[in-house]
Amino acid sequence: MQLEQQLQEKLETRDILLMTHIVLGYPSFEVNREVIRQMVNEGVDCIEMQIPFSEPMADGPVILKANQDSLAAGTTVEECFSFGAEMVQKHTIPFLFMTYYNIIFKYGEEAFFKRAAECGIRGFIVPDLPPEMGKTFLELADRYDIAPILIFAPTSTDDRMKQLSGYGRGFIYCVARRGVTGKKSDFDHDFDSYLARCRTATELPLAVGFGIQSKEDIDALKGKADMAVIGSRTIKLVATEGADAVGPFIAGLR
Amino acid sequence: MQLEQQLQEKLETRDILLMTHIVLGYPSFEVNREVIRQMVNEGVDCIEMQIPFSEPMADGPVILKANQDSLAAGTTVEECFSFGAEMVQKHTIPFLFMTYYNIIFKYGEEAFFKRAAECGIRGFIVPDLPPEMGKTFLELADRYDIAPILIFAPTSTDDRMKQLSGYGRGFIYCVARRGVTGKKSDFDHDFDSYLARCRTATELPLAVGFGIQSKEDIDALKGKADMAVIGSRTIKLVATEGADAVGPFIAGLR
Amino acid sequence: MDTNGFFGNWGGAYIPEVLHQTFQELKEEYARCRKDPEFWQEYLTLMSTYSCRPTPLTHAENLSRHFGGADIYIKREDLNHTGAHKANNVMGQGLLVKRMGKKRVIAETGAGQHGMATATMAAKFGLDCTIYMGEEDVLRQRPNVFWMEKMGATVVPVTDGSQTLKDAINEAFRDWVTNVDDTHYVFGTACGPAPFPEMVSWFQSIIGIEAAEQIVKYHGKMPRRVYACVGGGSNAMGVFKRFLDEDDVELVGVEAGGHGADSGAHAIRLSSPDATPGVAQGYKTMFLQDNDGQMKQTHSVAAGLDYVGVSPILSDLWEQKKVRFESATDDEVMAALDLTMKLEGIIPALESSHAFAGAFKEVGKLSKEDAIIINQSGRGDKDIFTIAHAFEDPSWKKFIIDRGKEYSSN
Amino acid sequence: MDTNGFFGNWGGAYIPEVLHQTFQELKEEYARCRKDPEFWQEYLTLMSTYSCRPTPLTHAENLSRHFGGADIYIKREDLNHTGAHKANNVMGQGLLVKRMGKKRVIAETGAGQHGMATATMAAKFGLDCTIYMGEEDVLRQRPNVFWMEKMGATVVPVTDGSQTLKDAINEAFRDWVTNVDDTHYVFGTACGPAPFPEMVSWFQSIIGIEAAEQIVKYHGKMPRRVYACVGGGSNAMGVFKRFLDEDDVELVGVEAGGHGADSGAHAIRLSSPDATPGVAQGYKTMFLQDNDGQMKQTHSVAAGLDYVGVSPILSDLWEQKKVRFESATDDEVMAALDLTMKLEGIIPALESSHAFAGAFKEVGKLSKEDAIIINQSGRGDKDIFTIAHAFEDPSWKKFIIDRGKEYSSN
Ligand SMILES: Cc1ncc(COP(=O)(O)O)c(C=O)c1O
Ligand SMILES: Cc1ncc(COP(=O)(O)O)c(C=O)c1O
Repeated sequence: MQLEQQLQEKLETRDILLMTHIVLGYPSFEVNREVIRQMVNEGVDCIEMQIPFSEPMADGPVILKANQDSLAAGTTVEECFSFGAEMVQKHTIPFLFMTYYNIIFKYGEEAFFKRAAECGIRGFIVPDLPPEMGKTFLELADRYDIAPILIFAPTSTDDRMKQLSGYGRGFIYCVARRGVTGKKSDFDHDFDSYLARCRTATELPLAVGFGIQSKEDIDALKGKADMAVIGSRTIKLVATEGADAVGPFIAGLR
Repeated sequence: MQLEQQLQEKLETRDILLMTHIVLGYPSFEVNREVIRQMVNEGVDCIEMQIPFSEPMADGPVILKANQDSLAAGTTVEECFSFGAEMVQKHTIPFLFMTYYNIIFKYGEEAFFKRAAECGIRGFIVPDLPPEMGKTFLELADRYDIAPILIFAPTSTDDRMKQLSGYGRGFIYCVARRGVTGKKSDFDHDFDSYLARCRTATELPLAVGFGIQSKEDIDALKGKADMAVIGSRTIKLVATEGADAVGPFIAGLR
Repeated sequence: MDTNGFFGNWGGAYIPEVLHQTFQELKEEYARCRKDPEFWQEYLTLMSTYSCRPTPLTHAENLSRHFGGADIYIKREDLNHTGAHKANNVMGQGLLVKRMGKKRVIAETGAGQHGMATATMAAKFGLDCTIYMGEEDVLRQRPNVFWMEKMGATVVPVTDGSQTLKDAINEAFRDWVTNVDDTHYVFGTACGPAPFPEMVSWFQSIIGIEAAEQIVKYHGKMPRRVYACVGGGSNAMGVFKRFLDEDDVELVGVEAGGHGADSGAHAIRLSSPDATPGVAQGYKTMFLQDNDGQMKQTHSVAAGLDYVGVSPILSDLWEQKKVRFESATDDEVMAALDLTMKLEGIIPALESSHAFAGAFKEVGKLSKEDAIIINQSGRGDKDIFTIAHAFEDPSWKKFIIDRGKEYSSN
Repeated sequence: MDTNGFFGNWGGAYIPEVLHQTFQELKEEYARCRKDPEFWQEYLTLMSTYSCRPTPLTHAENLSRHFGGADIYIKREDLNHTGAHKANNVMGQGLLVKRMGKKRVIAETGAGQHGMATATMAAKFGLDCTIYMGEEDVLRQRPNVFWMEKMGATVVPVTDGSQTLKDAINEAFRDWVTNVDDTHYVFGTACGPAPFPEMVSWFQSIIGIEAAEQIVKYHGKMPRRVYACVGGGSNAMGVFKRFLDEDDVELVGVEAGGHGADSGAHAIRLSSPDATPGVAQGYKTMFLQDNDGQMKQTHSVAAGLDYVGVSPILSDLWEQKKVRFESATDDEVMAALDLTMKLEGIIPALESSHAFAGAFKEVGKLSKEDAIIINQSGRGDKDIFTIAHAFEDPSWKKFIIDRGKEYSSN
């Protein structure tokens, strides 16, 4: 089943979906495993697993550090694939890979898609790959049936959103604000009109990410977006309070 | 009696004269007094007393330091005059002032000559005052009957020496070599031909200074020059061994 | 550059969506400027009244005699205001910023020269300014940091990753995506997403345009070779561009050999097999990376060459064999610097000294009838802490120790 | 200059007899050069290929707006090779030395800029080189000392007297009288025995010649005023000379006010009653001396202005009221420097900052129709230790302390 369809089905029973973000190998695959277990248990609908990169240009301090620590601990792309395959086996929700384009490019684009498809990965989020740079990437996504998740930003014009939507599959990742991951966003009037613009531009489900930290934030998105993305918040939580804090935190979000 | 005449008379009984150099107020006028007493006792023929100046451009380290220390101890031009007058009173040999032109200029040229004449000073050595710069100086020297001692250097051409000689009175100060006071000179073949050039250029007695340190040096000058000038050597002696070392040292020179 | 910003297989613009619109505007403004002869005229006027353009081409007679080969000419970018070729690019982008109406500029810097130049431009144009600089480079180039701050810029030491140029670039991008509306990122070299590689090269091309005219005037004909150091590649592109279509001129880029090509501690992207194609910092080029695509640590005594990537335009010219690439080790560079100071009274920056070292290895073999140009991208004053350190100058050390004690005690 | 080297009541050549002959030769060679148009042409070629002449005249739009009076133009001697106007004089004397066939040069230096320039010239012309520098200035200008040594010069710290410029001059003279046959003393400013004041001013006059042409080009007419700092007076003479006969141009020399005109700790020779006529260091001028004619201690934050005497030509122009003299205190100078960095992205040397400070006090009162020229004699990079110290920059201090500890521990 395609990612979009899967999410749409879930949306029939839930007013908003939850996607969470983990950085593979940080603090360890062991902990990743436990964190994912708790997330799935508490009803997370989708998980993006970041393959760490040495130059995470679009990430803020928390995820940047997670990338660096994971690499310093020796995380390889191969390990990320194995772990991804294991998670797909173990859990029924869709898993995505988030990473920077060089990881894919260096592996070999087609080889990367092939391997990810074998692992059962349902989508890719690549923040530094605009569609203009991703001709072969988008073809391969189609061929291997892995959803290329495109990104809308508050700076995207209506035309640009339409254009992006044309390339996207699965859902659109709406960046809540200018900036990098991790900082709180204001879900104010400007934000609402931005989301309205997003909605007009695409038929795909809308995921909203960057700075979502609490039940209130998520409640504020209901009716306007289809999925809330929790990124840095849980990564920080694991770092400060351990994996066991994740379950209760997720439970409290809905 | 004029300085030249006085020296010529002495030369009738001595094969070479001795002139010594002291820096006024260094290490103190007290010590100057004692040093001069010993010098006169041991038969020095002429003494140049340097009025210290803050910028003794033509002096080497020993005399430079003596100038600075004397000034640091508070020596004034007025004290130098009083001391000069006292020495002239006390001793029969001729006393000269050696200083840089600014001391004279700042005091007022004519006032300076007048005061020096009152003190009984017989000549001035001013190393930074070439005759071209000393028109009024030379006139005043004539008027106050104070000998302007001009200087020959190894770099002076024959013509230049003749020209200088025309302005000089008392004697000519032949700088033994290039350089500043204090360092040893070589009294070699080149030096001999230099002295021969000096002799040809002037009728005035020739004093040789810069780097004369021992009886041998002085012996080497006999028959070639009329007066040997001992400068830094005794100043250093006083500094290291005290005033009492001066008498024996001078005694050993002839 | 094709419409997607590629030069052959290299370049492009791999940028987050947040920046898409601002890049559109930048590309349009840049295209307008390129078409507008008045813009270039305004640029020339600025560079000849605020900086010292045309910079001289100096005939290095003593070095030429010393090596006994071709005549050595030095293009004197060190005499630019702020002491390096970086000013050419920055002042050009400054004019662009004025046209775009942005109120704030940010920049990355390695050697500090680009930061200096940007802080200077910001002061002159009345813009807010933040400079990102790897913590290691802050230490290597302390004097530049001091001056940037005195000119009103905020200097942010970057403590991520290798704490050098690439990390400063990442951090500058993070600032840019956050403050994209009022901020322009003054990219410092011919790298990064399109249109930066081409735009920076365009501003820098003034070097080669002048040099070509000057060498013909002094030497009577085109040079046999042109040497430039290659960090990101902007001074190299700047001096090479004009000569690219001259058949008998060989262009030589000299990379940072660090402790040696086999040591793993270097920044050689094109003249050794250590680098492979990759995409990072917004563009595709040859990067020093591992098999997973993670960037490696690089090393050079010259902060401005201590970088994992290289201009996509140079990767293209390398692939087309239109530019030859060589490297010089830290030691060779210090020796070349020493010789140049002693024989010519000229103090090249450590970066520029790579070009000298590269040229010195070859110039003796060329004919006396020929001439070479070495691009002196900057002056070495900024490197005093590194150079005095490298030469282990005892009186310098004593001076620093004494000053340090003085500061500690009050 | 009359045949004895006097300008009105000032100047002359009060030199030891040992130097007489060498001064004859120098005067003759100088006279030949002045008559020989090829010499000046050779000089211009050297300055435009080795240094960066003509140096720009920069319109300081932000400073002009800030003060709201006349338009401020800055003559950019800081962009000369080695960073100051000193290069003009030194390169000129270098050509003279070549003609005279001497093999060794010596020089005094205060700020270190003249020493830098001389060491540079010596490297380029293949001459031996010894630089005398007051011990206090060695400390104030440590980076310059390092570079001089690297260019092959011997730097001799002078520990006599006040350990500043005047003492370095004395020591250089001591060297000269010793090594007169093969050595030329490259006097660094428009002072000393004739023909130095005139000769140095001649070489420096290139500044004003260029500036006059440039201001007419940019501003459409002559400036209302021209400002220069005055140490020995060479940069001032350099920029003033061309304007001396222009009726409506007022020339203003700014001296070092140190802790204030009444403090006794300054170097004001002409714009306060503290100085009196005197003869020292080979020439007659206004000196800061006591009643006995002993030179006083002077003080300035700028090593290059910390001097007891002043060009005899300037004393003459002062007496004739053709140049007005003012002073600026250390504090006013630091403030002017700060403002210039922030508003224009330009870092004047501490010496030059005196000219800025002097101009800033007055420019607001002039008409907007008018323009002034400030001569920026040099760049402030060399002053980093003094400036960072004066601004009490905490991160600079920390940096120095850390480096000092590192050096102490091995
Ligand atoms: C003086 C100097 N030269 C060269 C470089 C290297 O940059 P690029 O290769 O872009 O010229 C730098 C960079 O900071 C520099 O400061
Ligand atoms: C930059 C600079 N300006 C000015 C001066 C003062 O000298 P002058 O008055 O001869 O120009 C110096 C002397 O060292 C200097 O270095």
